[in-house]
This record gives sequence, C-alpha cells and structure tokens, in this order.
Amino acid sequence: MEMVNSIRPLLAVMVSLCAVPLIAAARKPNVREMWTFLAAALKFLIVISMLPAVLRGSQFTYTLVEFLPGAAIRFKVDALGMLFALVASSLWIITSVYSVGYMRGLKEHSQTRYFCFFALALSATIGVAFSANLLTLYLFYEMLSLATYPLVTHHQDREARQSGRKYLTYILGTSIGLVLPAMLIIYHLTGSLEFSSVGLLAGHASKGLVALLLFMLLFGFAKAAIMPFHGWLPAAMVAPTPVSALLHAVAVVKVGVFSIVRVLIGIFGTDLLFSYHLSTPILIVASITILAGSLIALSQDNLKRLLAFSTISQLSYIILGVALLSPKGMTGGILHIAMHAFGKITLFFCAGAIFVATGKKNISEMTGIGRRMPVTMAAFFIASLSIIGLPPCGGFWSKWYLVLGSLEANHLSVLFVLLFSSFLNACYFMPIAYRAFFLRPEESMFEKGVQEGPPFCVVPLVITALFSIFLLFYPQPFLDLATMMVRSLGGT
Amino acid sequence: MKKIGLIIVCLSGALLLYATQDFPRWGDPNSPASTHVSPRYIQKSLEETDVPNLVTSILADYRGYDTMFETTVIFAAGLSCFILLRAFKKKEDDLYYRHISTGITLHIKGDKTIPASSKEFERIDTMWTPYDLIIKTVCRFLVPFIQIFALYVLAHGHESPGGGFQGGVIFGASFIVIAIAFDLRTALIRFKEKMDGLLSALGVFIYAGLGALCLLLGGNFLNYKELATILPMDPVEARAYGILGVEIGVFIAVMAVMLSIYVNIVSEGRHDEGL
Amino acid sequence: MTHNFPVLIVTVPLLSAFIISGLSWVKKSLCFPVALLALGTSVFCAIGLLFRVLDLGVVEYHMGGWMPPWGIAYRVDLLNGLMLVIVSLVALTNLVATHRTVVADFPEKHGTFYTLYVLFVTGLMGISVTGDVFNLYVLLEITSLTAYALIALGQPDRAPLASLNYVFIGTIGACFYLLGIGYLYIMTGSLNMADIASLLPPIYHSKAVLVAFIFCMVGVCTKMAFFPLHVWLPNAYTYAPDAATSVIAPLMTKVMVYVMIRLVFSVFLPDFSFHVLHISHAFVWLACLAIVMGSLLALSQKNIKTMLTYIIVSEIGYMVGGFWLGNRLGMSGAILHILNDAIMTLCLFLAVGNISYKIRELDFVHLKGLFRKMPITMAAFVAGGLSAIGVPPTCGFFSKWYLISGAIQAGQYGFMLALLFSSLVNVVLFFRIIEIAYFEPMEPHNDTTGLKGSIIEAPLTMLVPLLIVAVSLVVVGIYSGDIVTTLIAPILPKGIG
Amino acid sequence: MIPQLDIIILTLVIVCAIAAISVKDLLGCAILFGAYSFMMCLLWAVMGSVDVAFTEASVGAGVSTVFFVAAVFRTTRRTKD
Amino acid sequence: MDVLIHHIIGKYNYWLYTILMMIGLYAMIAKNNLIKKLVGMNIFQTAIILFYVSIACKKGATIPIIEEHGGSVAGHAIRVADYINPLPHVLMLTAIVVSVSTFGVALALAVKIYQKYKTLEEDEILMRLRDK
Repeated sequence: MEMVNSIRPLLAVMVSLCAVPLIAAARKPNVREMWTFLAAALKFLIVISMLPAVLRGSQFTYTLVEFLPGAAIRFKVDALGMLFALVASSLWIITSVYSVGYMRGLKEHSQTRYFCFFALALSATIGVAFSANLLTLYLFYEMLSLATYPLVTHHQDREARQSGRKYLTYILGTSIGLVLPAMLIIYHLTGSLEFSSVGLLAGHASKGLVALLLFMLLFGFAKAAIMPFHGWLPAAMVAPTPVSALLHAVAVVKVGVFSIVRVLIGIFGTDLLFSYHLSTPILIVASITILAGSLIALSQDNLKRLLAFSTISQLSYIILGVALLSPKGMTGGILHIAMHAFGKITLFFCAGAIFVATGKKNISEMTGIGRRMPVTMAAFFIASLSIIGLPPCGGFWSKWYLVLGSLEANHLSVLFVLLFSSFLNACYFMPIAYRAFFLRPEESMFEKGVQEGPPFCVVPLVITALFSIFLLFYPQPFLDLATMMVRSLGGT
Repeated sequence: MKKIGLIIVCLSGALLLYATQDFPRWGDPNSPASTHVSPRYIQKSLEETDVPNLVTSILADYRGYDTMFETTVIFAAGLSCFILLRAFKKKEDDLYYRHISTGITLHIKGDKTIPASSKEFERIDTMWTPYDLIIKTVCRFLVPFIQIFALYVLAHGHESPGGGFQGGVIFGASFIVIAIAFDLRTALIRFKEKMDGLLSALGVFIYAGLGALCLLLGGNFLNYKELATILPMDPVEARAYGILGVEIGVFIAVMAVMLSIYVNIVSEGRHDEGL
Repeated sequence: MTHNFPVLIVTVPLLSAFIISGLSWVKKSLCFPVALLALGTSVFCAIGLLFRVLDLGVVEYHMGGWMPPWGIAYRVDLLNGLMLVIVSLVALTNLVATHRTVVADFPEKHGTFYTLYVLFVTGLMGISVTGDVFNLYVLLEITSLTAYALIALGQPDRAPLASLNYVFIGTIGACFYLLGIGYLYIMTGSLNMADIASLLPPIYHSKAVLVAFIFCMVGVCTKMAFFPLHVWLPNAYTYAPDAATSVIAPLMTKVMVYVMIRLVFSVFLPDFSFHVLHISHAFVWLACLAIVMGSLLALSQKNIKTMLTYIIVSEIGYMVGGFWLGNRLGMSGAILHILNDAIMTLCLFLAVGNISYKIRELDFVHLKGLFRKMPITMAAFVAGGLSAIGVPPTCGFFSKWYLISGAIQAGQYGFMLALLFSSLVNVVLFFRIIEIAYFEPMEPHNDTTGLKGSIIEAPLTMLVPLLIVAVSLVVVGIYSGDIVTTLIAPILPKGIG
Repeated sequence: MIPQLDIIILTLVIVCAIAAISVKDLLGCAILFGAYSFMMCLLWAVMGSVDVAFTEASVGAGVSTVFFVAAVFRTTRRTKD
Repeated sequence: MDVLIHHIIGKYNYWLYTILMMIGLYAMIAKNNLIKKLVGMNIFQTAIILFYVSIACKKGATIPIIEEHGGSVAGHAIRVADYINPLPHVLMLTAIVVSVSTFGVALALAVKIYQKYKTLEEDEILMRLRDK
C-alpha cells in the first residue's frame, strides 16, 4: 500500500471552514444556503475523488505543521477514515436540504449562526475522520465539541441552557480530564502519537498501565455515550431536529465511536488487547450499554428521546464489534457506522417532519398519523427495520457480520446480547408503526388540514430511506472499506 | 497580625544573622568586596576621568547608566505626585482677604473674588498666622546664600563630597523655604508650575541626551570621551566635562522635582494654599 | 547602527518619555504620536536585535565603553531577545488599542499618563536586557514606581489604597532583592552577572550565598505575586484603569518570571539551584498550591476583572512550577508560556477594556446579552478564554502540553493534576460568563446605552488590535513547535536533562 | 572611625527608630524620623562615606522630613499606634 | 564562647543593621497606621543602606577622595588600602534616591486616601469599605 502525499485531505477539511465567513457575510438567505450547498457538494466531491485510490489500497497523507517530533498536525486517509468521511459528507448534503426546509418551516431565529456553526462542525468531523495521529484527532474533537455548543443551545431558553451546560460538562470534562493526560502519558511512553495498524503501545507499557489508559480513553471520548457517560445525549435533544439528526445520530456520536475504534486499533492494537485479555471488559461495558439503552428506550414517549436512547444502544454495537477482535466482528462493527447512520438519520428526519407538520412530539399523540403522512411514516417503517437489522435493509449486513463475528470469537453471551437487543428494538419500533397505520385516530386529534410536511423535509427522508434499502443490495463501497481496514490490521 | 509580624520578623532576622557568620570581618581590607572590582576604580579613576572624588567618577561615569535611571526614578516620582494629586479645577470654598494698611480681614463666601490687581487687599490663607518679620527677613537673606551653596556643591562635586543630586536638593529646598516663610502663592509666582515641569523633563533629557550624543559621535552610549571630537580637549578632560554636564542635568531635574512634589503634597494639588 | 540596538531599545523610549512630558505642557495632541513613534522604534530594534542574536549568538554592549565588571554591560542572548520582542509588541499594541480610553479618562493629564506609560515600558525592557544585578534593581524601581502611579489612577475610592498596599509589599520585595545582591556583593565583590557566576562556584556551600539566593527568590516571588505573596495583585489590577491594567497585567508578572529564570541561569547557575540546594520540589509543590488556590479563588469572584486577576495568579504557578521541574520540557513550557500568557492576558484584558468602555460596569450581572451587543469583542474574549482553558489550536494548549509532559517526565504527577484541575476550572469560569452573555436577555435597567439589544461595538481603533491579538493566539499556537526549536531550545543550558 | 563613637551613634539610631514607630503623634513621628535620618547620616560620616552622609543629610533629614510634615499638615496627626 | 564574642565584636554593625531591619519590617507588618507603615518602610531601606556602607569600610582607610599632591598621579601609584571602597557608596546614593521617591509617591497616595476616607487607620478604612 503506497502513501500519496496530497493536499486533498486538507482541502476536504478546509472547504466548509472557508465557507463559514461567506455564510456569515451573506445578506440574503438564498445566497447563504447557496454557499452551504456549494461547500457540501465540494466536500463530497473531494472525498469521493479519493475513494478509488483508497479502494486500490493507497493512503493520502498531508502534514500541516509538526510542533514536536511524533506530534504533528497530520492528515491521513485510510479505509476507516474514508468510510466515515463518506458517510458524513454525503449525509451533510441531504441534511442541508432538510434543515433549509425545517428552519424555514418553523421560522427559527438567527439561522445564519446556525448554518455557520453547522459548517464548522462538519469540517471538524471530516478532520477527525482524516486525522493521522491522536493529537490531530484531539484537536478536531475539541473543535467539534465547541462548534456544536451553539447548535445544541440554539433556542437560548432555560432548557437549552441546562442541557448545554450538561453537554459541556460531559464532553469537555472527560476530554480534558481523561483524554489529554492519557495522550500525554502515551506520548511520554512511546515518543509518538501516530496511529499504526499494529498498535503503538505494544512493548511499552505494563498491563496495569495499559488497562488504565484503556479506561481513560474509552470513557474519555464521552461523545460515544457509553454508559455511564451517556447523560448528555438525551439532554441534547432540545436542539433543532436537523442538528439532532446530523450531529447526534451521525457526526458527534459517531465521532466519539470512531475515535474509540481508532484508538483501540491504532494505539493499543488488536494483538495487545488480545494478549492482555482486555477485550472482555470492553465487551461487558458495551453489552450493558446496549441492553440498558434499549430497555430505557422502551419506556420513552417522546419520540426524539426514544431515538436518542436507541442511538446510545446502537453505538455500542460498533464498539462491541470491534472489541470482539475477530475479523468478521470488526467488519460488522465498522460497517455499522454507515448502516446505522442512514437508518437513524431517516428516523430523525421523520420525527422532525412530523413536528413541522403537526407540532407533535410524543408517540401517544401520533395515533393514525400514518394516514395523514403516509410517505413519512413509510420511511419511518423502513428505517426502523434497518435499525432492527431485518432485510430488506442495509442494517441487516452489519447485524449479520456481528453475529458471525460473535460466533467466530465464540462469545455466545455476545450473541445472546445481540439477538435480545434486536428483539427489544423491534419492541419499541414496531408499536409506533402499528399505531401510526392501523389505529384510527379519535376525533379532534388532528385538525383537518394536516398532511405531509414541506417538500424540503420530505424529499430528504425519502432519499435516505431508499438509500438504506439500496445498501442491502449494494453495500460494496462500505463493505469493501471495512474488510480492507480489517485486512490491513493483519494477524488475529 | 502582630503575632504573624513578629514571627516573620524573627525568621528573617535569624536568617540574616545566620548568614553573617560567613561574612569577612567588618572592615577587613582583604574581603572580596574590597579586592575584586573596586581597586581598579581607586587606582585608575583619577587618570582615566581626572576626577579625584571617586564616588562622583563612578557615579557619573563608570556606572553612569545606573545614575541616569536613578534620575529617571526621581522624575517619575515627581510626575506620579503630579498626576495623582494635581486638581486643575478651583475648589469652591471661601476666600480670605486682608486689608494691608488696616489689617482688617475680609471673609468672602463662595466663588466671588476681588480683582487680584488691587493694591490695598492681599489674599491670605485660611489658616493664616500673622506675619513674623524676623522669619521673612531672615529668609530673604538666607535664600541667596542657600542657592549659592547649592551651586557650589554642584560645581565642586569633582573634588569634594556632593554633586548634582545634593546640590539640586538644596536648591529646591531654597524655594521650599520661601513657600513656607511667605506663602505658597509667592513661591509659585517666582517659580511657575509650567517652568517647573519643563525643567524637570529638561534636566533628565540633558543627561540622557548627552549619552545619546556620544552615541551619535560614534562611541558607546554615555562614553564621554567621544565629546573630545567636538570640544577642544583631550579624552580624559572630556570625561571630566561630560561628568559635569550630567551633574548639571541631575541638578536641574532634582531641583524641579523636589519643588513640585512639595507643592503638590502641601496644597493637595490645588496650588493655592500651603504650609 | 545595528550594533547599538541593545541600548537604543531602552534609550529611545526613555528620551521620548522626557519629550512627551515636555509636550504635555506645550502641545498635548502630540503626546500620543511621539509615544507611538518611540514604541514603534523599540519594536523595530527588538526584532532586529533578535535576528542579530540568531545570527551572531550572544551580543555584548558596554555602557560608556567600560569593560565589565567595572562598567555596566549588556549581554543579550535569545532569552533577552524574546522578552524584548514580547514586551515591546504588547506595549505597542496596547498603546494603540487604549488611546481612546486614555483620552476619555484623563482629559487634561493624558500627556503625563503617556510619559508614565512609556517609562514603565522602558523599565521593563531595561530589566529584560540588562546584565548587571544592580542596574536591574534600579530599573525594577522605575517600573514599580510608574506602576504604582498608573494603578492609583483607577477607580477613585479603591485604587489609591490598593496601590499603597502594592507600594508596601513591592518595596519589601525590592529591598529583599537588594539585600540578596548585597550578600552576593560581599561574598564576590562584583555586580556583573557573568562575573558573579564565574566567582560563585568555589563558595557554593557558604551560608551567605544560600541566604542571598533565598532573599533574591523571595524578592522576585513577591514582585511576581507567587502564591503566598500574591495578596497585593488582585486589588491592584482590578481597580487600575483599563488602559493600565491591560499593559501591567500581561507584562509585569511575566518579566519577573523572566528575572527569576535569569538569576537561576546566569547568576546562581542551574548547577547550584538544582543540585547543590534541593529546593526544586518545594517550588513545584508551592506552584501546585498557587495553581489550585488561584483557580478556586477565581471561582468565587463576581467581577470579570477580578476573576481574570486570580487566573493570572494561577498562571504564575504554571510558569514557576514548570521552570522548577528542572527538565528541558518543563523549562521550554515555562518560557513558552511566558509568551503565550502575555498574549492571552492581553487579549482578555483588551476585551474587558472594550466592554467597560461601552458598558461601564464589569460585574457578571451587567454582561447579559453581550453577545448580541458586542459580537466581535465577545468573540475575541472567547478566543482568549479557550486559550486559557487550553483548547487546541490556541497557544495555551501547546504550552500546557509542554508543561504536562515535563511534569510526567519529572514524575511530578501532582503538578500534572494541578494543571488539569485549573483547566477544568477555567472551563467553568469562562463558560459561566459565556452563558450569561449568550442566554440572558438584556434587561432594561442595566441597559446603560438605551438602545436595547442593538449592536454597540467598540470603535475600530480598539477592535482591530484586539482582533490581531486574538488571531495571533492561534498563529503562535500553530507555530509553537518552531518557536521552541529555534528560540527556546538554545536558551536552556547544557546541564539540563 | 572610632568604634566607641560608632557604637554610641548606633544605639542612638536604634533608639530614634523605636521612638519614631512607637510615638502616638504623627508630627512627632516626623520629627523623630528626621532625627533618625540625621543620626544615620552621622553614622555614615563616621564610617567615612561622606557622599552618602551628605545625601542623607539633605534628603533624609531635610527634604523628606519636609514632605512628611506637609503630608501630616494635609491629613492628620492622629494615630492609634 | 569567645568565638561568639569574636563574631559580635568583629561584625557588630552587621548585627545592628539586622536589628534595625527587623524594627522596620515589624512596623510595616504590625502597625495599623499607614504613615507608620511608611516610616517602617523607610527604616527598612536605611537599614539596608547601612549594610552596604558597612561593606565598604576598610580599617585604616580614608574617605574615597584622592588628594592630589601636585598632580602626582603619574608619580607614585595610589595604594588601594588607603581609600575606602567607593562602589557601595555609589549604589547607596541610588538607593537613597529611590527611597525618597517611593516615600514621596506613598505620601501622595496617603493624602489621596485621606481625602476619601478622612482617616489613615487601616482598620477604619476597611470598616468603611465593608459598610459600603
């Protein structure tokens, strides 16, 4: 696999960063959104342009500035990063379309600020995806935390203030209190922070220290919402729906998970984890999160909170898969990043569309809404199938690989966890669809004029729903990237 | 507070005494202090600077750079007192006037006043004490002598104790004597505030400017022997005259500053009534 | 001319200070341009000197042409050069940024104010360039005296008292320093730094040298407000006029840290300070205490300026502790943090100056809805805050990086924890302010300006410097690697492991 | 430099110092402080540092006492300790 | 014992300057009146000056002014032991000037404080501030 020194990763990061001042300076809303789309399209094209080469097994690297030997601000595009960047950048376009519809539909205030920080958050996400070492990853991780703060607290009311406070306490507290010292200790031990396919720490640290570092990093990236550090995610649902959709189903939480995967693979290395039997604790934590998340989700009535808890449990699938340390399991985990993204964003879009159209937030008020908004609810149904992991949806693949992986690593308990949580998923998604389509609404629940939301809202969710079906038949790009990543690790 | 004070004080005192054990005996001619750097001054100063008073030569030449900043400290102190206390707007309180021939005292309320040019009335302080002829006369006699002496101290600083600083203080003191013996206004008429400010700046400027002049003449800063290129004399003499020059600068600055500090403190910066 | 840079840096502002003071009696409007010219010149000279040192190594300059140790000599190495650049640049920026405030606050005295300002800067630059311990004392007194005056000009009912306390404590500090160099003189008979350093080694174990060291350190620590001796700082800086605070706060303490480093490097030599006496641990633990206490005290403040002053107290702990870690990483971190903290503090205090220029009050309750009123100023303030927290890529992160890795290398985990703790506290401090300014709606009764909610940004002459400083936070952060390798690494003596 | 004289003056200096900080009247404190400075100047003259003595005589005993009295005139004589 | 005596006799004015310094420091810390603190500060400074002057002393030497017998500079060399070490004197001239400057500024501040609070006692001032 040859290294290509190219500026393209930097461009991919910068493009939306440069868009920020233009968006801020734009007077008319249309101009503003024009810039947003332009940046989105450009970013996507740049990412796509690197795909074939990456699939051929080459890696793009670019060093911005080196301020200590081994600790530089450097970008690297490999299969894993490519996969994540692909998901994020493609979904950004769709979300931009959606957020135009949503924000205009609800006549939200200070939309300019919203779009600025939206773009900022995106470039941070891509930065995380393409970072070649822990320092760069940390840099963009923090940038993302700060850029999303104004989005989470967009409404600027007391509730937003509370949840914003919670958000910062969890995210910044853990990253400064745990990740930063862990990073410095690693740098002190190994003299480098570069992610390598075989792991950095091998032969540098005792078991106890490795376990400590693992703990610090696993919980330090609190964006992954591993219990007990999941509290911010339901709270952050006060944000406008597009924000929840992109950031809390795709960008932010996935960045957390992505960072953990990166660290597990690139810093600790599968061999080290295997030889020190450190995968077990991770599996336990992940399983607990999965089950607990699903169970809490069962008891939720507010649709967005339900989705939030389902996200919490779904995220841990990814960590679970990677922690299985078996090729199939890892493939499944990495693949789940993409599959879950498409499914979950659709669900959020639906929730938003319902809110725009009817102003309803709670499931109990959605009886019979399927007749008013058939398209939306159909998409909702498809997406929930994908999350549960049933055909005809892309979600099936990741679940399938996870199951295979658990068998391969003969962790039968894990297998049980997977199946049971899928069952739970079904338990909390299916009733919604049932209630929407088959129950007839009592009178005066909807005033007459209710039907589909504005096209700007409906079109995106249809697209993403179709996508997640499409991925069942053509998972190639993502699947190939995942398998390539796993193969590149070698061993185990 | 007192307890803490005592503890700290005793601590530092103990530390000092602890250190004195390693000191050379007091007045020991072979202590490092008197054998390392100073001998060169004692031996070479006269031939290098042509100034018998070693203190003056070191003060204004070898370590002249320190002295420049020392003068700057004085200057800064004067400015600080000015900027802290000086109040430009008149205070609206009662004025007292005295009819010279009869000695009747007028008490004028508020901001009303009588023409300053009037011959038969004079302004007097709020706390006015009847004039004492002896003090005023003695002061009249004394002030010229004080000033002459100040100039002598300045001029003779090369051969005897003294120099610009002491001279300046004494010269400033002469004005303070006037301000005390008569009243502040009399002193301020003789020595305007604006002139005072300008002089204090000018004095330090002379010092630093002389140094800069040496710089322009191609030498190092404050290297007076460069003055020989513009003055008709040999370098050693030039050093002596350079020293005199800076002493004059110090003299002017110190005189002006001492007066301004006194005036600002004693009149709370209103420049009307004083001690 | 270039070989005269070392002296020009100091004397050009000095001479122009006298000119300004003269002009303040003749033509007030000329005072500011002259000051600008003078500081501009010394910035030019400082940068020129830095490059000269980079080319030729150590640059010497002998006052009055007298050889050291008989005359006063300058011995400029990279550390001096760096300090000079920092001091002159900060002073110039602040001069430009605060011109309007000064003219508004001191209508008929701003000439004198500028004289004192320039004298203050002159003293600082003299301290950072001189090579003679007694000359350092005199310059220290100039700096302190002008600082007393500048501080006392602030808020009329509190500032004089704060300033007088500063006078007392500052004088004790200076006297201790004077005593310390007196002990050095009685033992060595010299006042020149290099000369003393060459004479000390044989008498390392004499009690007098030990006591001299103690007194010098106590004096310097008093002047830099190191934790137990910090009592004077918060009041003095809080009640000082904004134009003065934003130059005194970034420079005074940092220059004193420099003096400490200089004394250890060039007078007592690291060998003595780290190996003969075993006090580095004590210093590091005191620094931890300083950091923790500073942060805690900052938490309990209701006024933004007071809060910043306590943050300064803990920042001092960073530098002192980092330096006394005694390894290359820690020392580079400390010296780098001198630069970063200067920029950071300048940024924060300029922003605060803008705020108080528009909204007279600085208590938290008066900051409501400020993001809507002064977006640019608040953006700069946030940038400064992020740097204080240590968020990459602002420069605060990188110095913290060096300091923590130095702590790990030295095995001083307490220091590491203290640093992390203060970063977390800073998060709370700054986001508390951001919350207030971002969420709370403007309430009519504290809307002093009358025009509710609309933008009332400070004038351009105040904004542009502020923005430049804010941007330089990031720029310095990104290039801190090069700064360390080219400027700071050569400073550290060979002995340091 | 005669040690006996030296010691006598030193004791006087210390007496003046203690008196100056313990007297209950600021004006008296000013005068005692002047006396202290003057004793100090004598001491230095005895030690042979004429210039310092001269300066102290003109500054310490002279001008700063005048400043002191001026300040007391503008503030108050009252002091509790 | 007689070692101690030797110390005391040999360095008595080092001891005495220490005492003076302690007096000054004590006044600065413990006194309540601002002007008293100021006096303490000055005593403190003069004590240090005394210390420097004591450094300069040499037994059997005269004041540092070289008497010229007929411009005989070129003639016999000047014996170092004849003259007191002048360097500390120079330093102390500077120190005196610094102390008087500080004194002046401090008095100005005291006057300002009095204008505000009509008292110079620290505790009373703090009381006023607390009342506000």
